[in-house]
Parts: sequence; structure tokens; C-alpha cells
Amino acid sequence: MGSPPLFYNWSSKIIPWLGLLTLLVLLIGLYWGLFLAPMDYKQGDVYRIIYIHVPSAILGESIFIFMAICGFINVIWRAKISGMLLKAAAPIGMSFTLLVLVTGSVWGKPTWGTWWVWDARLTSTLILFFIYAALIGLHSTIEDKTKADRAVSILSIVGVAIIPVIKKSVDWWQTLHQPSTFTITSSPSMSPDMYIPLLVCLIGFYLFFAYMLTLNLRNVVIERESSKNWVKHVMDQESK
Amino acid sequence: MLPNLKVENLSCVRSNKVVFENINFEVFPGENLEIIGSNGSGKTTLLRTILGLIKPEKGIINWLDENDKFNDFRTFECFYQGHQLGIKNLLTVYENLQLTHGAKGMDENKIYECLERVGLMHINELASNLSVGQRKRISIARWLVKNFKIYFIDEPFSALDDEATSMIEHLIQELNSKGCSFVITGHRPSQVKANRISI
Amino acid sequence: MLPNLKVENLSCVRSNKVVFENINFEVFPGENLEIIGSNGSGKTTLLRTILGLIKPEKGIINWLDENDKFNDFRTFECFYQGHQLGIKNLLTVYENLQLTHGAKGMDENKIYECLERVGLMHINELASNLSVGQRKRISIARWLVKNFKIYFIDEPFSALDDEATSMIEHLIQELNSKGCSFVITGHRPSQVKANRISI
Amino acid sequence: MFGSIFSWLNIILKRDLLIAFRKSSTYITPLVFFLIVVTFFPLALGPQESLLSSLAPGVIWIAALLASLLAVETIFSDDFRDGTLDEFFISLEPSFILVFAKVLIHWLITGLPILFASLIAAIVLYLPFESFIPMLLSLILGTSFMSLLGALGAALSLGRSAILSAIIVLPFSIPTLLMGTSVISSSLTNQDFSGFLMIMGAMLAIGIPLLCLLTVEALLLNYE
Amino acid sequence: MFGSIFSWLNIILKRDLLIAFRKSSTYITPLVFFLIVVTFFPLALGPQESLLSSLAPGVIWIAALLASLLAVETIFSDDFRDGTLDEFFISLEPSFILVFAKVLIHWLITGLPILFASLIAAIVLYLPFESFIPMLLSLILGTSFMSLLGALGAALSLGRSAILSAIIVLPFSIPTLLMGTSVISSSLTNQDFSGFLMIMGAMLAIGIPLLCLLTVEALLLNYE
Ligand code: HEM
Ligand SMILES: Nc1ncnc2c1ncn2[C@@H]1O[C@H](COP(=O)(O)OP(=O)(O)OP(=O)(O)O)[C@@H](O)[C@H]1O
Ligand SMILES: Nc1ncnc2c1ncn2[C@@H]1O[C@H](COP(=O)(O)OP(=O)(O)OP(=O)(O)O)[C@@H](O)[C@H]1O
Ligand SMILES: [Mg+2]
Ligand SMILES: [Mg+2]
Repeated sequence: MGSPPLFYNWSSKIIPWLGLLTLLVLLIGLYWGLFLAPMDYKQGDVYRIIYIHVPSAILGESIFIFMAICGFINVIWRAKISGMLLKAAAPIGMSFTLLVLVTGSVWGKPTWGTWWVWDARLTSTLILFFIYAALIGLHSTIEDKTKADRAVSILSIVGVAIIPVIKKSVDWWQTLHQPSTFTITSSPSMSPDMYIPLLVCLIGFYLFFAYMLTLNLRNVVIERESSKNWVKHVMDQESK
Repeated sequence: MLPNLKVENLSCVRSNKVVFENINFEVFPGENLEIIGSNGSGKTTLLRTILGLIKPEKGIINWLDENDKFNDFRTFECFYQGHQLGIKNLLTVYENLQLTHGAKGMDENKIYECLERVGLMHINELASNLSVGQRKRISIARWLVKNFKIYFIDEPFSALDDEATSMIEHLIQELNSKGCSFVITGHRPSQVKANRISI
Repeated sequence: MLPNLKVENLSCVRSNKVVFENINFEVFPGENLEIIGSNGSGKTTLLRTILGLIKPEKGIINWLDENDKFNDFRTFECFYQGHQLGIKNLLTVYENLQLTHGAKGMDENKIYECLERVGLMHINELASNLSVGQRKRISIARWLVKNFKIYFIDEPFSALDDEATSMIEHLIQELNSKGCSFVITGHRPSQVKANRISI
Repeated sequence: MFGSIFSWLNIILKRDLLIAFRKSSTYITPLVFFLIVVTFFPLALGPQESLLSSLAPGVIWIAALLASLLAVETIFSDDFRDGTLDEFFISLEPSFILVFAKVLIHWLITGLPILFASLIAAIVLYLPFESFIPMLLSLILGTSFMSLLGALGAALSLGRSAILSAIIVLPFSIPTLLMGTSVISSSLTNQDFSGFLMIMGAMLAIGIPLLCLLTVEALLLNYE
Repeated sequence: MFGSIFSWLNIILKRDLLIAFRKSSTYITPLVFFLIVVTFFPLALGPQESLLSSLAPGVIWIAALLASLLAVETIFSDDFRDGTLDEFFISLEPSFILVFAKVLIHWLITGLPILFASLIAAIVLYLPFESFIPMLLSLILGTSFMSLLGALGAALSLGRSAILSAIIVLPFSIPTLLMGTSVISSSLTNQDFSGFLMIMGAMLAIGIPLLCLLTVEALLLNYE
């Protein structure tokens, strides 16, 4: 996978299968969550937003951690591929974070009576969104792409510190937002018939990320290597 | 004898413009190199590329010590005097000499001596009150704070009067005899005994 | 004919140190004056004193127009090129020429022409990417944006190559023939036809 | 005569705006400062709506004031260092115009963006909609005055006398702050705020000629 | 080996402190900023002791953060312009030390004066005496961390991309602010605040090596 042409060929084979699997898991998870799972006794059907809200929140955070790891590798070992991965992952993470903000606001109106409050979790999530936007914006302004990768890597390493703040915000400051239900150490406080579809959705979202990442990385690779022979070769073949 | 510095096939590109191409030279201990070129020919860029402040497009820069060991340039003691002299306006002449990297642990008498050699009398004057030529002399006084292995001096003679010019020529000779080398630039050949390349 | 500028008995003291004393000279239209002195002799200070940027200790600076009327120097059109060239790094070469005081209302072709005369080709390059000599050429191009009455140029030849040196000599001659005068400084007599004083 | 002054003003404005535009920190840093201050308050003082909206006028004004004082320190220092300021004093034009142009540019790259940002701040801090106009008016007058004052401070501290500059800026910023805050909070309680605006306007009207002239004097101090 | 690093650190510290001392605006401007923010609150809100002392933690922290971010933009720019930074990268010593020294100096000329000023602020805002120690502790940790972050921001914005520096500074100042405020307000209600201090300490402990290294990387980007 180290060499670009090899990756390109490999990914061409894997993409259809990955896509199919993603579609399947997502469909099961969402159908289960949105239609089969029991209604919440306090909130009614509104609570079903959770099946999008929580997985996208977790994805938004995970993708940033992933990017920070790539960034770290890029700064220390100057591995070009990690810079490309970083670049490919950023737009996906940003979309998920936007989804959290939107679903959260939609959820907030009926439950808290307002679209937005300045509490710690909401603000820190908004900041995560800004950081994503900034990383993407920055990358596009620097012309030398390896230089751009490095600048963005530096930022993402620092930026990852926002993740624990988002995670811990509900414990450290009194907020309107729900405290964590998902923890590794203790069993969930949610009933299993709400909890298991949520897990399936989460797995579906992760698969979706993997799928999109592969697609984006292919584009980045093609763009960077556009002067190389193998790209021209591939292009010729695809246009036929 | 082995050269201290050996540059092979060095090329540099800035914003898609080739600044110089295929530069080759060697600098032996105690010998000098003069790089001659017109305005904008890339002399400053060449010096900075050798010192690692600009990334070369291609080419090899070898730093060799006495035992033919290849070294990173950081293990060599280089002195660089660019167009910007690295002089702080809010420090006095004395402090400007005392508080540079090379000068650590240097005693007062040595500092006075260095300043006297370059003809700077008002040592407690703030550097902002000096004339351009006097500022340049501070930088020249820094050559003497310790023996560097290679000196990279960008246009040593510009903005200086005749007295200072001959002083520099003597200084270079003196330092050469101690085994130090100079890489200098200029627009026309100088009086300094040196190998010359033009770019 | 009357001189444009007549300096009598000019003295200047900076922080209780006499920089120069009893300077006398006249500058006639179309003639030049070269001030020669070693580093730190006060050339820059003299130019700035004449232009009112430094207050003289004593002495008289007369600015005379054609009718023998004494004028404030502000009613004369002076051009000053000091050690600091007044070039903005974040502007391109073109903009650096276009957006100076003298250049108001100048059209595009004139600007191109001026830049061509001094041999600056990359007119859309940011000034921060230029070499020291190329920056100096921008300032020289400014001489041409309009006909100033007196040009005060501090060390016009330093940091320039031979080609630029002879270009300046021609420029000065040409501007002299239009009635403009130059007051220039240097460390040694130049090729320019001029009255010389040393300080 | 006047034509020449205006074309010069034009050149200075064009040049400095171009430079400011290329060096994005000049207008971004004040904006970021403003936004930091505004988001800090709800976070640090708690998100209670009633407390926030009662503090809103003060918070917006503190943010605006600090942001507009921010970049002012360097307003002359670049020109001084690279020799452009010499050129101004040698030219035939009155230096007064130069100072005015500099202040105007400073306001355009700090005051104006803040004006837009203040609208966001007002929404975030639950300021009622009726107070928007008074807020904007007071900010326009107040930030311009602070730019003027800051320019004088900057001219004085070119020659390293920062204490002087602080002494000038500090006492005058507090009245501006109080007046500006009063305008917004009067409008919150439906009281008449035109008196405050009038005083601010008067300060500005006196300030423009007086402070510009003083700034020229202060700049000339650096040339002895 | 270590001796040489320390003597170098010593030279940088001595030189930059001397320069900062001669150019008084470096330490006066942050103080003025701090004082403007702090004096404004009693003036704007009226002198009710209970309200002021409940807001005091937030106000002091906001003021401290802004002031400590203030001068940071220029932390490397002078050295970059006059060629001193070249000298650092050419010398044998690790550039890491340089960055550390720069951050330390920045803290000494902004953070330290603020520490003293915060005592005045605490009195003016009726903060109870018991909270002084937690306030000082949190300020020490927090302002140092902000100096580190600011240095990284400044290194990135040397190449003109101010947006970068804002992105770094803005999001990370918020956790610091929240944590710092929590320390003081917990101490007001006699709650345990050591947890927050611990986290701030941990951020600083990780931050010193990590951020210094990243700053070196960012500086090197300017040299391609
Ligand atoms: C714009 C507003 C909102 C934002 C930005 C937001 C943000 C987040 C984030 C970042 C998480 C993930 C935390 C983690 O990784 O563990 C999360 C989880 C969650 N959110 Fe929200 N949220 C918002 C509104 C809401 C509303 C209105 C509700 C419901 C009343 C809600 C209920 C939840 C629940 C139940 C979780 C799962 C907690 C867990 O299991 O860890 N959120 N939210
Ligand atoms: N960052 C850059 N981007 C684009 N071009 C650059 C950059 N840096 C330098 N150049 C170009 O490289 C050329 C060489 O510049 P350099 O400063 O090395 O010249 P020099 O030989 O030192 O000239 P001088 O004698 O005038 O000092 C110039 O034409 C300059 O415009
Ligand atoms: N503000 C000041 N305070 C004290 N001394 C000063 C001040 N300005 C200049 N001097 C002194 O005046 C002398 C003349 O300086 P000036 O810059 O005029 O020299 P110069 O002839 O231009 O030299 P160069 O050829 O090196 O440019 C110098 O010795 C300098 O130290
Ligand atoms: Mg050069
Ligand atoms: Mg001079």
C-alpha cells in the first residue's frame, strides 16, 4: 500500500465491496433505530434523533483523533502518505460535526426550548467544527502541498486537545446536555433495545467513513501524482 | 588534504524560477572562495542554501571533517553574515557583541579587543545611533569572538570605506592562517586571495 | 545664476557629540555635489539635516528659487533616498512604484518604462522576494516618476553591480541636462561629474 | 491645491489597505480578539440569559475597545522603520493628512470589521433587536475616537515612551467605554440616549483636528 | 554539552530581557489592557459587592488571557526580520531551547506583571482573601500555557497566515479559561479545586515539550 499505484489498484478492487457492506449495516441500524426500537417514555419519538446524533458525534471526534495521529506521523517521520490521509479525512470529519450541530439543534428546540445555548459541550463542539473548517481552509491557501500538509499536521496535533474537552465537558461543568451513556468501564444506562441499534448505527457510520476515506484518498493521490506516468496511464484506461 | 565543504551539482528553484543550477565547488581549510555575480544572480540564495536555510532543488552538500567523516553542517562551526546583520537596535555596541551565540563565556577584555580591532570606539552607544558602516563593523567584530571553521560572508565590502576594506582583507588573511575558510560574495573580484566562481 | 540650495556654516551635534561642523556649499541647477567621507563621518546625518529631518545645531540652509526668493524647502520638490529605501515588502515591484508620493496620477506605460530603464523585469514579484540590489533599483526607478528639483541620494552605488553603476551615471547625466541637481554621498570619489566636499 | 492633497490621501489609503489586505493578521487579529472576548463571557460567567443580556452592552464595548486598541501600536512603526515616514515629511503635503489617513485606515481594518462582528455578538448575548441601531451608532463614534487616541499613543511610543502612551490611552478609554455602554443600556430601558451620543460625537469632532495635530507633533519628536 | 545549552539559554534570556526592559511598551501594554478590563466592571455594573465577587473569577481570567495573548504575535518577528533567527538555526544548539527561551521571556514580561496586577484586581472586585492563592496558582499555570500556544501561533503566522494563529489560540484559550475560572469559583464555594489545577498542570507539562517542538517545525516552514 506504500506505493501510490499499488494503492490505487488495490482500492479499485475493495471499493465496491466496502460500499455494499456499508449500505447494508447502515440500513439495518437506521431501520432498527428509527422504526423498531421502543419509544422513549419522556420524550416520545423525538429521541430517535439519537441514532444519528450520537454516532456522528463520535465519528466527528474519532476522525479528528485519526487525523492527529496522521499529523504526528507526518511531522516526525515526514511520511507523505500520512499527509494525504489527513487531507482526505478532514472533509468527512467536518461533515459529521456539522451533522451533530444540526441534529443537536433540532433536538434542542423541543427538549430544551431553544436551538442553542452557550454551554460547554455545545461550544466545544462548535469549536471542533471551526477547527475542521480552518484546517481545510488553510490547506487550500498554501500552494506547496507538502508544506501545506505539514502546517495542517502541526495544527491537528494541537487541535486534538479539544476532544477530551468535548468528552469531559458534561462532567466538569454543569450543562444542559446529557452526560455520557456510552462508557467502556460500566454498563450502559440505556435499555438494550435502544442501545443495540445505536451500536449498529455506529458501526455503520464507521464503515461509511472507511468507504469515503478510500474514495477521497484516491482523488488526493491522483491529484498529487498527476505528473507521473502511471496516472496518465490510468486516466487513459478509464476514459476508454 | 580533504575539503571542509564540498558542493556538488547544487540547484535551487524559487517560485518556479531557477535561481542557480549545477553549482560545484570545494572549500579547503584555510582557503577562500569568492562567489561573483551581478544583482539578482543568486549569491545570497546560494549561501543560504548551503547553510540549510533554503531547501535546494537538487544537489549534494557534503561537510567533511579531518577524518573524512561526513557530518551534518550543524557539527561544524559556521558563521553567517547576511544582508541582515542580526544587530539589535536597543542594545549597545558592547552588548551586541557580548550577547551573541558565539560569544558565550567571553571575558570583557576580549570584547574590548575585538571592538578595537574593527575601530569601534563608542562601545556604550546604542546600535540604533550608529551609521550603517559602523553597524557592519559590529558584525565584523563578531568574526573574532571565536575561531569558526567556515565564515559565510555576504558582500563583506559593501557600505564600507577604504580603511575598513583593507582591515577586512588583513583579517581574512590572519584567520586563514589559523585554518579558517571564507566563502564571500561580491559584484566584482576583490583583493582577497581566493578561488573565484561566478554565477 | 543663483544656486538652488545654499548651506552656510552648518553644524550638527547628536547626544553631545559633534558630528560635523562648518559645512558650506552651494548646489546650482543641473550641477551635482558629492559628499565624501569615511564610515561614521556624518554623511547621512548631513543629508537628513538639510532635509529638515534632524535639527541643526547652527547654520543656515537657504532654498532659493529662480527669482532669488527664499523659500521653505517644502516648496521645493526634493527626492531623498536614504539607507532605508521605503520599499514595502508586501507590495509588488509595480505597486511599489505606483503608490509613492511622486507618482500620483502616473499612467501605466510610464511605470513600465521607468522599471524597464532600471532593468527590473519581474514587475509582479513581491518586493520581499527581490535581492538587495533589485530593491535598490526600485528606488532608482522612482527618480524617474517625475522631475524633482534636487535629488539627495545616500550612497547610490553601494550594493550594485557594474551594469547598474554605469546606468546610474547615465541617469544622473540625463537628469542634469534637464536641470535637476544631485547631492550624493560616498566613501570614495565616483565617476559622476560633481563638485566634491569631504567631511 | 486640494486636488493634490486628495490624490495623495488616495495613494496612502490605497497602499496601506493593499498591504493590510495582504497581511491578513491586521484585520483578522482584532476580529478574533473581539470574538474571543464575546464567547468568553458566557462561558466564564455562565449562560444565564438575564445576566448576559444585562452585561451585553458592557461586554460588547469592552471587546470593541480592546480590539480597536490592538493593532494601533504598529500604526507608524513600519513606516518609520522602512523610511516611508521620511518621505512623508519631506513631501510638500501637510503631515496632518498623513496622520488622518493612517487613522482612517486603522479604523477601516479594525473598527469596521468589529461593527459587523458586533451584530453577531449582539445576537449571541441576547441583546434585544431594538438596541442594534444605538449599539452600531455608539460603536462607530467610539471606535473612531479610540483609533485617533491610539494613533497619538503610538506616535509617542515610537520613541519608546510607552508609559506616556499608556497614560494617554487608559484614562480616555474609560469614559468612552462608559458612554458607549450607557448608550446601549439606555436603549435597553427605553431611555433617551441621544445625550450620550452627542457627547461622543463632540469628542470625535474635537478629536479629529486636535489629536491629529498632536500626533504630528509627537511624530516630529522622533526627528528631534 | 548541557553547560553549553544553558549558557546559550542564558544569553538569549539576558539579551531579550534587556531589550524588553529598554522598550517599555512590551510590559506596559499588557498591564494597561488588564487594568482596562478590570476597572471597567465595577464602573459599569455598580459597586454591589456580591455581584462583583461572583463575577470576579471570570473577569480576572478574561483579562489575564487577553493580556497574555497580546504581545505574542511579535515574539519571533523581530528576530526573523533582523537575521537573528538565521543565527539560531545555524548554530549547533537545538532550536528547541530557543523556542523555550522565547516563551519564557514572553511569560516574564506579560504573565508575571499580570500576576501582580491580578492581586489588585482581586481586591477591587471583592474577591475573598482565601481565593487569592488558588487564583495565583491557576494564573501561573494558565498564562504559561497561553504563552506556549501563542508562540506556536506566532510561528505559524510569521508566514503571513494570521488565520492560523487565530485558529490555534482561540479554541485552546477556551478550555484554559473554563478551567481557570472553575479553580477560582470552586475556591469561592469551598469546593475542591485541585482537580482543575492538576489538569492545567498536565496540559502545561505536555505542552512544554510538545508545543516547543511543534513551534520549531512551524518556524522551519518559513525557511522551506
Ligand atoms: C447543538 C446542540 C448539540 C450538540 C453540539 C451536541 C453535541 C454532542 C456530542 C459532541 C456528543 C458526543 C459525546 C461523546 O462523544 O460521548 C453528544 C452526545 C449526546 N447528545 Fe448531544 N449535542 C447537542 C444537543 C443535544 C440535545 C438537545 C440532546 C437531547 C436532549 C442531546 C442528547 C445527547 C445524548 C443522549 C448523547 C449521548 C451521550 C452519550 O451516550 O455519550 N444532545 N452530543
Ligand atoms: N522567495 C523567492 N521567491 C521568488 N524569487 C526569489 C525568492 N527569493 C529570491 N528570489 C529571486 O532569486 C534571485 C536571486 O536573489 P538573491 O538575493 O540570491 O540575489 P543576489 O545575487 O544576492 O543579489 P544582490 O547582489 O542584489 O544581493 C532574484 O532574482 C530574486 O528575485
Ligand atoms: N542619534 C544619534 N545619537 C548619537 N550619535 C549619533 C546619532 N546619530 C548619528 N550619530 C553618530 O553620528 C555619526 C555619523 O553618522 P552617519 O550615519 O551620518 O554616518 P555616515 O557618514 O552616513 O556613515 P556611513 O558611511 O557608515 O553610512 C556616527 O558616528 C554616529 O554614531
Ligand atoms: Mg544578495
Ligand atoms: Mg550613512
